[in-house]
Formats: sequence, C-alpha cells, structure tokens
Amino acid sequence: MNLLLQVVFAGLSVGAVYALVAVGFGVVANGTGAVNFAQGEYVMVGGVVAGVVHEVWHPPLPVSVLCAVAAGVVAGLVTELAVSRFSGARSAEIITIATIGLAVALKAAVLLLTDRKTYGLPHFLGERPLRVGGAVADTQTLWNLAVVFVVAVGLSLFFRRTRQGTILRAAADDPEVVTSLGVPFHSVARWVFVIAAVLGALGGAGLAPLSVMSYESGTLLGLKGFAAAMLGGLGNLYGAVIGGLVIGLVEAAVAGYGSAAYGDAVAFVILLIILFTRPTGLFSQRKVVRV
Amino acid sequence: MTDSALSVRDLRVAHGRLEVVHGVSFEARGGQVTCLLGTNGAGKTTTIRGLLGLQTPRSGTVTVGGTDVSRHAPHRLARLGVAHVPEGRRVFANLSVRDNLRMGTLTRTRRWREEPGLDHVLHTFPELTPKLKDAAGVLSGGQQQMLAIGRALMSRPTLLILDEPSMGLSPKLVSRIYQALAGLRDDGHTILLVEQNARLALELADHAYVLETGHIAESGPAGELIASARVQEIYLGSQEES
Amino acid sequence: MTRRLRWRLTTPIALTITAALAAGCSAGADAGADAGAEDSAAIKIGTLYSVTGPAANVGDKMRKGTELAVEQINQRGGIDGRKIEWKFYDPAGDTSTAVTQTRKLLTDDKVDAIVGGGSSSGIALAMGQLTASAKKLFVATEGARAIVQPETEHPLTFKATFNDTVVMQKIIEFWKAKGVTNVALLPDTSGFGQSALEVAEKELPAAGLKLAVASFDPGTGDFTPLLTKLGAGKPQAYLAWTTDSSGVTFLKNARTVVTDGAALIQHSFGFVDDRYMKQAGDAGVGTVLSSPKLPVADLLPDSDPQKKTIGEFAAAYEAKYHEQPNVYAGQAYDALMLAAEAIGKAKSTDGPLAAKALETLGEHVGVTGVFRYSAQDHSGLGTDGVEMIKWDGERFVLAG
Amino acid sequence: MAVSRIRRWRPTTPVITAVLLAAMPLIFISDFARAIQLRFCVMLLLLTGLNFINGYARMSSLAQAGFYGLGAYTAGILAARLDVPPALAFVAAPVLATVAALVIGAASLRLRATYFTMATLGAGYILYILFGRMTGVTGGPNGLLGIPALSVAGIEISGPLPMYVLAAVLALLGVVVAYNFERSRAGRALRALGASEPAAVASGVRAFRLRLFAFALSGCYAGVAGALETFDATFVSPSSFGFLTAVLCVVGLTVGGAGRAAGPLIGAALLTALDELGTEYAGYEMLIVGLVFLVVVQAFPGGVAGAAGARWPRRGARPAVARATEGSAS
Repeated sequence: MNLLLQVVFAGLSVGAVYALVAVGFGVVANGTGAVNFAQGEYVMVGGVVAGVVHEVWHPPLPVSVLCAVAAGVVAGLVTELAVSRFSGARSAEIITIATIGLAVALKAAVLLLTDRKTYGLPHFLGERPLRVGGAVADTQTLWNLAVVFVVAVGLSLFFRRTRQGTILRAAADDPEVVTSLGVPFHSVARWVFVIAAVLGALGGAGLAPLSVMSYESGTLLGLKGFAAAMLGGLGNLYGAVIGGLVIGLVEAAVAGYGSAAYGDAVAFVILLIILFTRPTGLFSQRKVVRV
Repeated sequence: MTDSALSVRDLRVAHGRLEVVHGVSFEARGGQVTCLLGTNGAGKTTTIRGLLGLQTPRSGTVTVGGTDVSRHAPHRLARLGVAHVPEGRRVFANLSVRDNLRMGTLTRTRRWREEPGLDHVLHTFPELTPKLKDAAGVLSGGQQQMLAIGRALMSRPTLLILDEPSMGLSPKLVSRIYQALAGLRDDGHTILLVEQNARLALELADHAYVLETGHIAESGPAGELIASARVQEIYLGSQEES
Repeated sequence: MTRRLRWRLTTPIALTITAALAAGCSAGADAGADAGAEDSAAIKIGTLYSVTGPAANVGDKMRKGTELAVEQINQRGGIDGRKIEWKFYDPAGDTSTAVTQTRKLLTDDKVDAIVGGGSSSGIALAMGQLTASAKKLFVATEGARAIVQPETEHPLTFKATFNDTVVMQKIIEFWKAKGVTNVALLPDTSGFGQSALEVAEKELPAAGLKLAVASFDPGTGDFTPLLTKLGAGKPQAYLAWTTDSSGVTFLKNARTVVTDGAALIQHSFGFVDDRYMKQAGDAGVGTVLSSPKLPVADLLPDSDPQKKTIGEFAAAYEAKYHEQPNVYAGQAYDALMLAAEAIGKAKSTDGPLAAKALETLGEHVGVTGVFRYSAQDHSGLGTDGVEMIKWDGERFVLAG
Repeated sequence: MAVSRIRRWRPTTPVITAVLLAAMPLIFISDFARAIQLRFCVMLLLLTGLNFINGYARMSSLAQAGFYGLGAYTAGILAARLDVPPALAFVAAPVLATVAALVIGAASLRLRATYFTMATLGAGYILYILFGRMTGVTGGPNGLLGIPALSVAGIEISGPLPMYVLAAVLALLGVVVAYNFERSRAGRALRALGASEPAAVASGVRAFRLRLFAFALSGCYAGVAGALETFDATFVSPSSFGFLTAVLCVVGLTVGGAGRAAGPLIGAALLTALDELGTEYAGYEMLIVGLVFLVVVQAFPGGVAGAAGARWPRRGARPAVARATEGSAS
C-alpha cells in the first residue's frame, strides 16, 4: 500500500467537506461581516435529515439528498429570521454572537427530535472503491470533490453573472450603500444564509455515507471549516476551497505519519498561525482584519 | 413643480449618547436645487444619514413627496425615488463600472440585462464609456465621483441627494462635476446638495441653508445668501484668503 | 489605594465572614432536626447517566435499563417490603456538573446508594471519591478499572461491567485459537480507549503477540491513513476500541483498505449495537466483536446459566420501550439489581454492610454475566461472561 | 475622581454580592446547598473576569474555559503530582493563567473583534485538547485524581462550609476589585475604548495595552476559579473545560449584562440555576439556553442588568467618551 497516496485521498475526502463549510463561512462573512457559528450545524442538519429520510421512507438516494438540500434552505431562512430579521440586527458582532445561540438551539432541537440516534447513508456511487497506485479512493470522495468543484464554479458564475450575485458582491464591498440602493439588509442576509446552509447540507449529505451523523457531528466540523476559511482568506471563494483541502490533507498527514491523537488540534493550530501571522489568509490581501 | 419634495422637521441625531444634530428643519422643493452648507463637523453628513434612516434619529419628522418616512428603513426611501450619492463616493470597488451602474437600477427593474437609463448616464458622463468593463476600484477620484452620481441617476430619482461631491477633487474636476450637476438641474431634477464649497454650491442652488454645530444658522434664496455678511465671512471670505 | 476603597473592601468581607460563621453554627443545629423527618419506608437510590452530551445514546440506554429494574423490584413489592425511590440526574458528560449532582444525591436527596456513574469513566471516578467519603454503596456502570481498583482503596465501590483486562484476556484466547500472532489496535482517545491501550501494551507482548497501535479522535472521518500505516506491519487482526460512532467509519474503511481477506476486523464490547452495524452496511458483515452474551442469548445452549435471565430481561425491556435492549441497558439493569440484592441481604442501607453483602453474595446471575464479587474483586465478572460474536448482516451470531 | 464621590448611599454591586454571599448559607443550609453556592462563587469569578474583556473592552473572548482549565490543572498537578504545598499550588494557578492570557492576548489583541474571538476560541480549544491528551501530566481523559485537601498554615480547609467561605471571600474580593477597577482611570478608559475606539484613542487611550491588561485580568480570575474547583472537587477532568463551557460563560455574561457591574452576578445566578434546571429537564435546557441567548443578544444587548438599568438609570450617567476624556485629563 502506498501511504503517501492514501494520505492524499483521505485528506481530500475530509477536506472536501471542510471546503464546503469554509465557502459557507466566506459567503456569510462577505454578506454580513459576521462569523456564522451555525455553519457546522448545517452540515449536521443536512446529514441527519438525509439519513432520517433514507431510514424511514427508503426513497431513491437523490430524493434523500434533495431533502437535505431543502432542509438547508429552511435552516438558512430560519437563521436569517433568527439573527437579523427579528431585531434588524446589522452589527456584525451581534450577528456573530447571535449565531452561537442559534447553533446551541439547533443542536438541542435535533437531539430531541432524533432521540440522539446516529444516521448514515449508502454510498452515492456504489460501495466498491477505486484502486489507484496502491491506494484506495472511496467513490464518495470523488462525489464530494465533484460537488466542491461544481459549487465553486457555480457560485463563481452566480456571483459574476447574475443580478442577485452582483448584489451580494456589492454588499461585501459596502453593505450600507446597497441598502440605500433599495435592497434591504435582510434580503442580503437571507440569500447568504440560505446559500451557506445549502452548502453545509450538501456537505452533510455527502459526508453521511463516509461517517455516521448525529446531532453532535456539526460543531467541530464548523470550527475546522472556519480555520479553512481563514487559511484561504475569509470571503475568498477559491481560497476557501483550497484552505479546506489543505486542512484535510494536513490532518491526514498527521494521522498517517504522526499521531492521530492530536488530529483535532491541527486545524486550530493552523487557525492560530494564520491569525497571528497573516490574518488576511494565504490568497487575499483585500480585507483588513487588523485594527 | 415648486411643492416640497423633501421636508425635514426638528431632526435630532446622536452618535451613541452624544447628540450631534440638534433639531434641524429644512425642505427641498421639487425641480429646484437646495443646498445645505456647513463647515467640517457642522453635522451635514449626520443630518443626511439621519433623514435617510442610515442612522436612527432620536426624533423628528421626514416627509418625501408628502409621505411620512420618519421610521422607514433606507431601502424604502430608495423605493420612493430618493437616490443618495454618499460622502466619499463609496463605489463598489470590486464590481465593474457597468455592474456599479446596474446596481442603481435595482428599484426600477428586476431584469439585469435591461440597463434602462444607461445611455442617459453615459451621455451625462461620457468619460465612463471606455471604462465600463474596468473594476470601479481602479478609477480615478473624479471618475469614481461621476460613477457614484451615475449610479444614483440610474434609478431615475425623484430626489437626488449629493453629499460633498467636490471633496478631494482637483479644481478642474470639481468644475466638471458641477457642470454636470447644472445639466441635471436644467433637466428638472430635484437636488439636495450638501457642500462645504459655498461659492460653487450657491451659484448652482436655488435655495440654501447654513448648518452650524448642528443647528440651522441661516437660510434663504441662494442669491441672497451669497450677499449675506455671515456667509461672506465664514465661507467665501476665508476661502479667498487661503 | 484610597481610604474609600479600603472601606469598600473591608465592610463586605467582614459581613460575609460573620454571616458564614453564623451559618456554620446554625447548620450543625439543623442537621439533627432534619434526620428525624426522614421517610424510613422507602429505600432511596440515586443515579447519574449522561442522556445528553457526547455519550447521550449510551446514557439513554442505561437510564432505561435501570428504570426497568426499579420498576420490576417495586412491582415485586420492593426490597423487604420497602419500595425504591429512584432519583435520576443528567450530568450531560460534564464532570463538575456530575460532582454537584452527586452531592445533591448524597446530602439533599439523602440517597442510600448510588447506581450508575454518569455514563463516562471519568465521571464515575470522580463520583467514587464522593460516595466513599459519604460511606455509601456505589455500583458503577462504567468501564475503567480504576473505578474499583485497587479494591482496598475502594471498599464501597463496585462496578457491573467487565474490566477491560478480562475482555482483553478473552480476545487473546480467541486470537490464540485462531493462530493470530500479529495484531493492530486502534483505541480512541477517550478514557475507554486509552485504558484498553494500557492493558494491551502490557498483556499482548506477555502473551507473545506482536502489537501495533494507532489512537484516533472520536469523530474521525477517515481511517484510511491509519489503516494503511498499520497495514505495513501485515497484522492478522485490526481491533478498534471505541463507543463512538466513528467506529462505523473504521469498518467501512477497513473493508476497502485491508487487502488481506483473511485479516480479522474487530470491535470491542463498546461497539455491540445493531444500529451501528447496520449503518456500516456490507462493510459490517463478518465483524468480530467481544461482547456480553445479551445479543446472542437465544443462540446459547439451554445449559447456559444466563440464558433465562437475559431472555426475561429482553422481553420485559421490549414490552416497555418497544426497542431492542443493548449491552448498556443490560449492565445498568444489573447494577441496580445488584445494589438491591445487597441491601436486601444486608437488611440495611448502611454502606459498609451492603458492600460486605455484595462481597459475600456468591453468584448473581445477571444480564451482563455471572457476578462473583469478592473483597479482592469488585468487578466480579470473568471471561466466562464474554462471548466472541460476529455480525452476519442481520444480527449477531456466535463467532466460532 | 472627586466628581464621582458618593453623596447619597445606594446599594452597589459589591454590597449586594456581600449580602447575597452571606445570606445564602443562612437560608439554604444543607451540604448540597453549599456545593451549589460554591459553584455560584466559581461562576461569579469566571464571569467577573470575563466581564473585563467581553464587557468593558467589548472584545468577545472564548478562551475563558481554557484559562479556567489551566488554573484547575495547574493547581491539581502541582498539588497531586509534584507535592507542592496546596496553598502554593492554589496561588500558582492564577499566575499561570495570567501568563497564558498575556501570551495569547499579545498575539491576538491586535486583531479585529471577530477575529480575536476566533483566535481565543482556537487557543481555548488547543488547551482543552492538551488537557485530555497529555495523559502523563494531566491524567488524560479519565481525569486527575489524588488531590490533597487545601491547607493554609497548617489549618486544613476542606468540607463544604470552609470551602464555601473561602470561595465566597475570593468571589467577593474579585467583585470588589472589579467594581473599583470600573471606576478607576484605567477602567473608564477601557470602557471608553469599548464604546468607541477612535474617540478613545483620540483622547490618548493606549488601546492595545489596556486590552491586554483586561485580558490578563480575565485569565487571572479564571485561574482562581479553576483552583477553587480543583480543591473543592479534589478531581480535575477535561470535560469541564471544553467549547460548551466557553460558550456558556459568554452566554451567562451576555444574558446577565456584559459591561455592567451587576452583569456577572446575574449571569452567575442564571448559570447556577441552569445547572439545576438541567438535572430535571435533560435535553431541553440547551434548547432554552440557545433561544434565550438569541433573543437577549439582539433585543436586550445590555442583558438583564441593562434592561433593569434602563428603568433606573445610573446617577450622573454621561457618555463613556466624555468620561474617558475626563479621566485622562485629570
């Protein structure tokens, strides 16, 4: 077996999910200036909803995945209502802190609704893995990487080519001017939270075949996804994708060549290094994060 | 067309606990240029932000075209036809010039490709035509000011509010901007102009108010104010000396 | 410091100390009055399980097991005619919360014994200190050996679970029978996994087995690098030691990465759960687990001493909760039954007397195993209670 | 300072705290009540400390649970493993926690507020991972056992009442120090900085140094709280110092009223009550916590203390900026 290649495959597999979470962080940060602590919970919601639908009704797989996406849309709308519409909160700091409350509540609600059960899904593209150069690549990894690729290209087109996408880019530049051009803040917030939640839910549905999902699964994924977003430069679409894959790869390398027991620390160490040395991320100079 | 397009009554605005605008009243008449004069720190921008709802006023009434908008969020004023050219231009630096202009059409159409009014704006500011595909952030200061005004014009506003359009520009560019503003006045636009540069503004305006430390100190037809001793002393005189 | 500041400092502090001292005096006077009002009819048993937090699914099953035992005893008329009054709290996996709740049980609810240690070894260890100083019987449902070992230091603490040393012994016997000499262990970083690692590093080399180890975090999303790294040593068995759902990922990854078709893929007694095995899908089929007999009770010969007990327990549990019991429910059921039996035999709720009764109980046939407590062994379970079982895709069967 | 001299007596937070800490053991006298009261004191210390940085300086830290754990483990390891006299171990806890806060603060306090929050989250989480993984030093996931009783000059402090008295005295001391700090020149400058950085800097406030000082204080308080917890439970386990604890500290302070002297007091009372609620309504309490927090953050940014204070405004309340200018000019 080829350990190096296996580390790369494992890193991409987990990294793809981090990447989706990181892109979600970036979209929300651009639109509202806030860090969305509920981002990881969207992954949990997506995975659990897909798993529940699959287990209870046994529909074809795409239906389960679509249900996860629908749950993402709902979660995004709920977020917007809860953290911005409800009070008209426009300060990034207040939204950031409010999402902590939302994350706690979401997690508790899923715990109660699912009675703490764990849920999984079958592989989307069949269980038989691919063997490449003495290593094994899971077909689900390919699916997740494809989702990340499609999401990155699709979002990029959406932001460049469409009316709504341009509004969101404008809001990232100067949210106040956008409101005085006739777009209410909550409309921007609704769009970014729905996009972020759908990305998370897609990640969750894609992760469920690889590792079982429960109400607990989201928090740590969210925090690691944030580290990925910072690594690539918060708000930078392609930076987030690369950041997610890099964190996945480093974690896998630590597991493969060092001790997996410290694997959870990897993302946080990277987060601190980035914050202390290059807080704009590796691929961005735009946003000034130091005061 | 001499009815009141905008009427502000006893507006009070604070930064945190510190009140900066202490009960300001004025109005802008339809089809005219109304000017709000004041030195740095007189509370001009705060007044504008308060009346637009960008900063929640402590008290006061604002009516636009007869509608009470005192508690309205900024986007609702935009939908009533109020366009704002903010202090410091604030164009969307990462958007192309064309997208910046399109952002001005949000209240008029839901279609993105239509760009109604683009020809009119490019006619007013032909300098922007070759730059349409460039990112707004790379434009010069003067071009950015034209873009900010153009963005506001794209909404075909019933009331155009300009906050210090001459700030930070060379005299040559200032006169270019004011030439364009004169054109807009002649087209019948209703304009509220906030300025520090009294001479230029008073030449353009029909009616003017002088704001000092959060109060209206003086008001009247622009022609009369030019002659006023106070304005002479504070604005015009000092400018000529410097 | 200004004079005013000093005034502000001294006055409140003086106030507090005076009041606190007054409180101390009055507390002593009060304690006597309180004891008289005590309801002597009921036997009070307190329980902590984490039904929320990271180990929630384990805690939930434990709560149901103990609840069932309480109900059955009370339906039979209680212990010597005294009904059990059951107090249950949820520390949510947090030790300091658990410490507070244990104090509440001991001093406020005035329980006679505590059953269940918060569904986490760390919590049970902390609780053991408190029950010991309160001189109350404590029957834990958690795994770590340190909860009861050394027995001389924990005279009143027992546990209704296998020591991992016993389970490891059984696994070693199984390996020897299969001719396995080279094994890989994947313990998680929880107390459960790390305790097993400690045992393995001692016992396996002594038994002549070659051991390679890779610890992992609960929630690990991909085991392929670990398995590839371990695979370089060509182990004949891969044994994961966890209760976390990432054990499912281990199974899935092991089926793809481990090319040696003859290699055994194994889980410990922490992973005996239908739900987990079903979620692993095809990858779960053939997994070997070391387990109490509960999941395979119906396949046991009729001569097996536990068969009847397990059958009755499973039937009652299913009737009450409309779901299959698992091993956690079983050990929680046993723990309460043991405590009740001890109190019944001692005819007293006094901690040392009840502990003595447990040590001299002889054999107690439980769901988890046949308990034989003694002064030297407060775990009471031997390898005879551990069964090597296999998941056949539908259910657990005996592994030959 | 003469301007704010007290002319008319009114109950201040330290006085209320003192009365509360003194009255509680008189009203609720069981040993369990003592344990709850001690937990209240620990919470009060944690939140009072957090109030310096999250409240007055308006920089949300999520590292409080990490410093709390650092204090607890420092005291525990020194006393149980290295045979350091318990009293000395107790003192070492806040010292190490303060040093850690200085190091982390020095690296992260130049960041914008949100990024500072994430940096403290990362630092706190790394500490939490170290508590659970460094088995040789900390006892690992099963926790650290064998902590001796606290004794000062040969007098043993153990058992519910003596521990409570110690906790109450320390908590009160913490509240008094915080109360006086709030009114000191540095305290007013810090609050001005939290209210409006440009204005405060313009009037001569040294932003970074002041924030670092506030952050170090928060670490120090958490260290004391950790040492108390260790010697009370005679056990340290990593599970108490994770992300959830960090979040609950912020929730408690925010709901109580960040930046208000009474905020930590109310917050600590709420968190202690929540502990009790959790034992009865497992699973529902976190749902309630999340929803209440969501509402309070947005609708009552001043928390309970702020909502109450709005009805009874503080005498002579003036804008924070004005106070700061005054402070630095005098």
